[in-house]
Amino acid sequence: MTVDMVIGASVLAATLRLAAPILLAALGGVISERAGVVNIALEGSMLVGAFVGIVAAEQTDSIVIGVAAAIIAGTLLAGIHAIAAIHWRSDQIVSGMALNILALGLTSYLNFQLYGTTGTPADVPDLPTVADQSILVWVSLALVPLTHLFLFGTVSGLRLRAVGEHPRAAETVGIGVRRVRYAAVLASGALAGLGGAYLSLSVAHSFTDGMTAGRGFIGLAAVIFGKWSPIGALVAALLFGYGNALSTSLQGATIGDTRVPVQLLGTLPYLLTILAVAGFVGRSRPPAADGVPYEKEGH
Amino acid sequence: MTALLEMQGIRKRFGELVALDGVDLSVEERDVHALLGENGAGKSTLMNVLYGLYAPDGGRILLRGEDARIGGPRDAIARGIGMIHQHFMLIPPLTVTENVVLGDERTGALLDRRVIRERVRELQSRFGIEVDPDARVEDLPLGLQQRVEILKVLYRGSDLLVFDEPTAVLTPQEVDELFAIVRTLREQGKTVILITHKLREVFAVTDRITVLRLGRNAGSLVTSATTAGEIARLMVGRELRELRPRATAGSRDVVLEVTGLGALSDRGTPALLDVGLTVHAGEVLGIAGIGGNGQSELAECIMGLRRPTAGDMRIGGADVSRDGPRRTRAGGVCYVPEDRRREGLVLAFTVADNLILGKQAGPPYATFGVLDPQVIEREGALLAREFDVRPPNPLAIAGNLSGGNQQKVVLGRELSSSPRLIVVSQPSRGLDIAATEYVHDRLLEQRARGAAILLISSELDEIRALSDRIAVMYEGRIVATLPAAEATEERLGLLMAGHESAGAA
Amino acid sequence: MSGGAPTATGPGPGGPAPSVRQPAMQWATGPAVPVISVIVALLLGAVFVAATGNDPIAAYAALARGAFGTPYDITETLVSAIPLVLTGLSVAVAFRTGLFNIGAEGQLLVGALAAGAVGARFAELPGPLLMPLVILAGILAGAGYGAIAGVLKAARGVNEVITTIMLNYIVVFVMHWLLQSGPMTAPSALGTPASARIGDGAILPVILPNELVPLSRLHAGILLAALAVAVFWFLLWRTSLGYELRAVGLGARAAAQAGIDPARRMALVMAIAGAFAGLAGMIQVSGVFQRVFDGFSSGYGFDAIAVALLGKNSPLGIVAAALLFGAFAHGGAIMQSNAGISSHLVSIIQALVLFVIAAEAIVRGIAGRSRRGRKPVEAIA
Amino acid sequence: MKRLLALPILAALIVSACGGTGSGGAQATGGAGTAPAAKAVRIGLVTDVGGLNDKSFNTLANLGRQDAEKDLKVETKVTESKQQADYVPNLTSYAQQGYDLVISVGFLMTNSTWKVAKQFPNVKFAIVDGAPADDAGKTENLPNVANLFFAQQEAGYLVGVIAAEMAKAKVGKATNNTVCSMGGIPIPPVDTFIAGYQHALQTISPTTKILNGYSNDFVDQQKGKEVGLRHIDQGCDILFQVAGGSGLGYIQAAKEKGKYAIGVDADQADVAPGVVITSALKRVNKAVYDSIKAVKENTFKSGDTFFNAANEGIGLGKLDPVVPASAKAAADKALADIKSGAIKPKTDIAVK
Repeated sequence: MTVDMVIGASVLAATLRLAAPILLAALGGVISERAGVVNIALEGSMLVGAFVGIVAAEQTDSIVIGVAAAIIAGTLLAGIHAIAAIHWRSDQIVSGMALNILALGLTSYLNFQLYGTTGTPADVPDLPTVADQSILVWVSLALVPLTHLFLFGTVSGLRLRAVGEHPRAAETVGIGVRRVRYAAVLASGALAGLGGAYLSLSVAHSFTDGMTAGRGFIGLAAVIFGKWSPIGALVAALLFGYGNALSTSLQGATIGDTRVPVQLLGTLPYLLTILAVAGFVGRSRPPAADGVPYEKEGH
Repeated sequence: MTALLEMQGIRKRFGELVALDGVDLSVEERDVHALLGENGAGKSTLMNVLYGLYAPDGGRILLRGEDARIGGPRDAIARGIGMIHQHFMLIPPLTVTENVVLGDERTGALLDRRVIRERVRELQSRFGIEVDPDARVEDLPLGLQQRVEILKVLYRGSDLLVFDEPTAVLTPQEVDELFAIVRTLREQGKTVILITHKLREVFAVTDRITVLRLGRNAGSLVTSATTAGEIARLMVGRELRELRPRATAGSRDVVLEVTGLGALSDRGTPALLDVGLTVHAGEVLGIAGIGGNGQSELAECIMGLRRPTAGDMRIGGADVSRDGPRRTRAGGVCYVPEDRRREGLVLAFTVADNLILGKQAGPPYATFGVLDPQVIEREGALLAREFDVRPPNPLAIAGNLSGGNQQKVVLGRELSSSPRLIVVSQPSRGLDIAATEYVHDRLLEQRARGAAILLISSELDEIRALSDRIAVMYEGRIVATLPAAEATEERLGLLMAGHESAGAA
Repeated sequence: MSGGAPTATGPGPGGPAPSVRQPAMQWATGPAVPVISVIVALLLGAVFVAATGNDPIAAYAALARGAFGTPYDITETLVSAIPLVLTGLSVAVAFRTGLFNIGAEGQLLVGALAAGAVGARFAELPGPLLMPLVILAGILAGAGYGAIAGVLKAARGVNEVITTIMLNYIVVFVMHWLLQSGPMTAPSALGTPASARIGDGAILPVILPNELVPLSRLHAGILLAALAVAVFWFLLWRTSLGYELRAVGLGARAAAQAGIDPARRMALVMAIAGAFAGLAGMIQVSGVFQRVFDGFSSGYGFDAIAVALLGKNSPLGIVAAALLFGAFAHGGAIMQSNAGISSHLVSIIQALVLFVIAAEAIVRGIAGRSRRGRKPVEAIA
Repeated sequence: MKRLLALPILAALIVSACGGTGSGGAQATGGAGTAPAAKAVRIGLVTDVGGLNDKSFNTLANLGRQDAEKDLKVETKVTESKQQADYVPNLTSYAQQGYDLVISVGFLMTNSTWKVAKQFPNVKFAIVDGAPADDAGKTENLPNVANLFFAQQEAGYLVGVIAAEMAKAKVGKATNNTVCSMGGIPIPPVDTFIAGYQHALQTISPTTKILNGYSNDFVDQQKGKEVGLRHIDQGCDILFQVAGGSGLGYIQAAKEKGKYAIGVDADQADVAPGVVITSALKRVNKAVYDSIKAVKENTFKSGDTFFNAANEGIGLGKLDPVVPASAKAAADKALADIKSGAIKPKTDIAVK
């Protein structure tokens, strides 16, 4: 095991690459949950974003349209969750899970219909890179202070937090609780969709069934780990990305004369997360009305 | 002159329950108007209709003679109606300033904290309302939180301010300060509706009175031309009882002895400092004080729910400082907690299930850990009847009961085991007069039986009505302990506000 | 006291106060909503199927025939439902205590690994000795794994959602190692990563004679599952511990002041939840595979969340929901082979069922009932 | 564009229009609509949990099924297995309905096929990548089961020859004399490819540095790509993947960093033209097609059938123009040597 394997420049670069999609999902989760809606359909939003992004980019030959379409697709799926969670007061977890299954089924089905057995064509346009990282990595990082500023420095952010903490109080000062929640859930879907675009358009340059592979859920864990704050989410996503980077860079490493089994290296990001949460993060308090459907009284 | 506000024939029903059955209300401009009635009379419902939180099923609202449709709080605010809610409508983690401006920030998209802080400061100085604009609301005592509510309403330029039971959580001094604010408001041209069921307050500050009973008008009065007796008859439909004279305390055996007790609050700040007290068998020790001065922590320490950082506690001579709630209760201590809906009851459980909370592990309800549902239901039915829970159905869901009946369930559970020490916190909060009387009777019955009672209440009337001795808490300390006879309202009020010298007088 | 005071309930939000997840009978007393939900979802699914150019009637006929058409198919539906019942109980018991156990998947895998290891290591032991040992291994391993999340929650306040998600992944990789190139890897011609075969005494026998239902795989695990359902019900509604768990779930502060330590109960319930899931893993190994295959679980523990919520965390509801999912699992394959419906469409229909059931409000409208109480989403945080 | 046909379907779904008119939806199972001719030969194909769209042996097997249906006028159906517990019932279902041949795709089904084939001695079975294995895991040849084996190491060897020649001669961008591979997980069907690959490298170009890694995954592209970037960081300029969807990420890493990649199973030249220099073909479609044909023509043979270089069961994919003629010649020679038995590619991996 060498130092380069643990903190080398390539490991750090890999950390950023691996953290970005989780960060985007987590920022979405922060916004949604700060407004009081648990959106576990982030995974689904990512997946439809990844798929639609590829389809749109390939059909129009425009990377901009591809990314935009991914964002819209993620937003639309979140919109269904919003209607269910806010309008129908569905159980937010069941609704989110249903949408995740739906997203997987739908994208896999359409992927098969569109690209059959050949797979995504190779001529999908490229996303620009800056300093050897996809532009979307930098976008995701830039979104951290922006989300922070939005939540804590703007009128809309103030209202959004109010709605997530005490929707009835917000209602009494004339804030449309449902409207704010809709906006927040849609925004979370947009961010997750962008995360999907990053995966398909930047990382993979193609779509494969179920390619988000649970990143939406890891993003949700990052929300809690980061105590519902954008900066906390960044820390969590980076830690997780680092763990993942290690599980690649440490392949072939030995302890004494024994090779570390490659499969066990796969546990690193998850172990690191548990250790960090148990060791440093501990108790975390969600927004008071998180996950609780809001119903106007007397109507 | 037309009235500022006319509500005519307002109807509102919730499923089976008719909450308002054609209620009228007429409020003159620049008046302080009392809206009186027992709990469940429909006062809050009427005001929620006015504020647009409930859509009425019938009737109409006129503002300055014109038909006003109020579809929601936004409409109400736009028409100059402001509401100071009984359960504060504040967002705990936000600052005072943020709470005041929320929903009407007037700063553009970015929140300009400097500008809004200035605006709140101006408002404060104009109406003489003191509170740190940068404090987080969750760190403020209730009295100050109420001021934030008033600032919120004033900030929105309301002309008609509705106060929903504003004094429930205040000390006498705070009540006086509040009324001073109300008078200032009137002088500044505002109109005030004061919802209350406390007659003293009606005479202290109001001009006119509307009394509701069971969702209907029971009478309209001019304050200066009526008497407490008349109002009370209209409210309750009968005469009020006088406070009972107390028998002198019986035995002098010390049941609870607390010395040098210290504890931290949930936030890790000191909540109790060197607290010492004793309660004897057959005695009620009242703990007076403004909420948030360590009373809750004191009760929790005694019950073993909070670990003391210093001092010790003995019950019947045995050291209980390190005991958890299970051991403490096993030693014959029972507890009527402050927040009955969250601490006293599992609202989603049936009455019968609530009646065995804490006793679920042993006979007669369980043998070797297996519950006996028949015994639970039978005992539940007995207790429900004995403690006058209505409906007396042991399978009713506790959350569906009224506040008074919920409290009866708690009392039924706690008092039925003949405890030697009873810790009671805010036992009549939110209850109507009849239910309050019931609770007081039951506590005095226990005292007569020889139980030691530690009564924590921010209602001075209650403290003075029940206690043999009264200790006053202020900022985590007991600043004085007085015999009930010497505890005048003024003296207690001063002590509660931190004027320790009053104790020595 | 002098009577006459009004005892009318306060003017709350009206109607029945917050809907309560009531004991076993809730599903039985209100099956209209879930049943209508399933119907609405199937209609929506039909639109989907038609939109893709297939015949919805043929599709559903194939689904029904696949799931229930022959005694054999019914037994296969049951075989698919068994692990879902048990993992559903796992999720539900945690929900009842106010915790969100996303970790049933991991607990199931650990249980399977333990059962597989014990069943193979002591393969020579006779059944009466080996079977209890294997059952115990599955239950204890699952319980232990669940307890990690519970203890971290109790001792350090760590949100169980994070830990259970992470623990799920960890066991997957450990399983890869154990079965691909680790100590449990079978030196066999199976071609696939797997452990050695468990002893005959560790195999749950098929319970229906071959003459009755030829080829049936319906194994004695269904009895264990039925027993587990009964245990779940008895534990929650007939024991002091169950009472305490429900009290913690519905009112942690009230429970605490009554001397029930919520932290300890939460730690304990995660172990109980893990035990149910671990038993599910053991049953799959002993009843279906006779060894542990790498990646044998297709996400039973995740489907279980839907099963538990669909079944309102009640015993009968969970059984019904698991059967529904089992029918989809087995019938879906027939739907694909016989009606030519893409397997992805099967998942889409399954998603629609879930979604419509979650959106109870609309369905309640159809069922002609008023709905007021808000449904608490428990313990996401 | 044919695939655009599906877009109106998507739109129709979104607006929930009833009675959609989409017509392009039924490719999943070609035979669903055709009326069975009298005594038509019926074939059922059961995939493993990878599903039809795994772009690997399930996809290829399905391709073989579709070709057979077209050419041989047989009736075929397919079932995707959603979980491992479904193998037995999915196979049983076809057997119960009296299908003539039931094909299990993938080594995951060796034991399930054994179980079902024992129950239905009159139904023929074929298993891709394996032989029936009894409950103890011991192979047991059954009279009604054809075992379709592939010599993956031979395919690996052939692409290894190309890589070795290019590394040795520093052709194009392959300047570092370092060659890599990545598997999904370390199991025999994966590792045999890599073993042959490494065998060729060590034989032809002993100085070439060899690296190998695993993505621990068959789906996650990012994980595969990270291994690829790591390998490139360590000097690799030819990257061979045996990792399904995850492997596409490995190829993408090569594409992004201007390196060469080698595909697997199917011909992956189209995935990244100019990057994928060739592919290690494993013609599962041929195996499936051949066994269907055998049933149709009553020449079904149980027991082991090896698909290898000799019978074109494995082979070398399309060569990119960058591959020099000398490398092609070397590969051709290696192919001949393998056929003749002069070269026996190793099945044990040398550099882990």
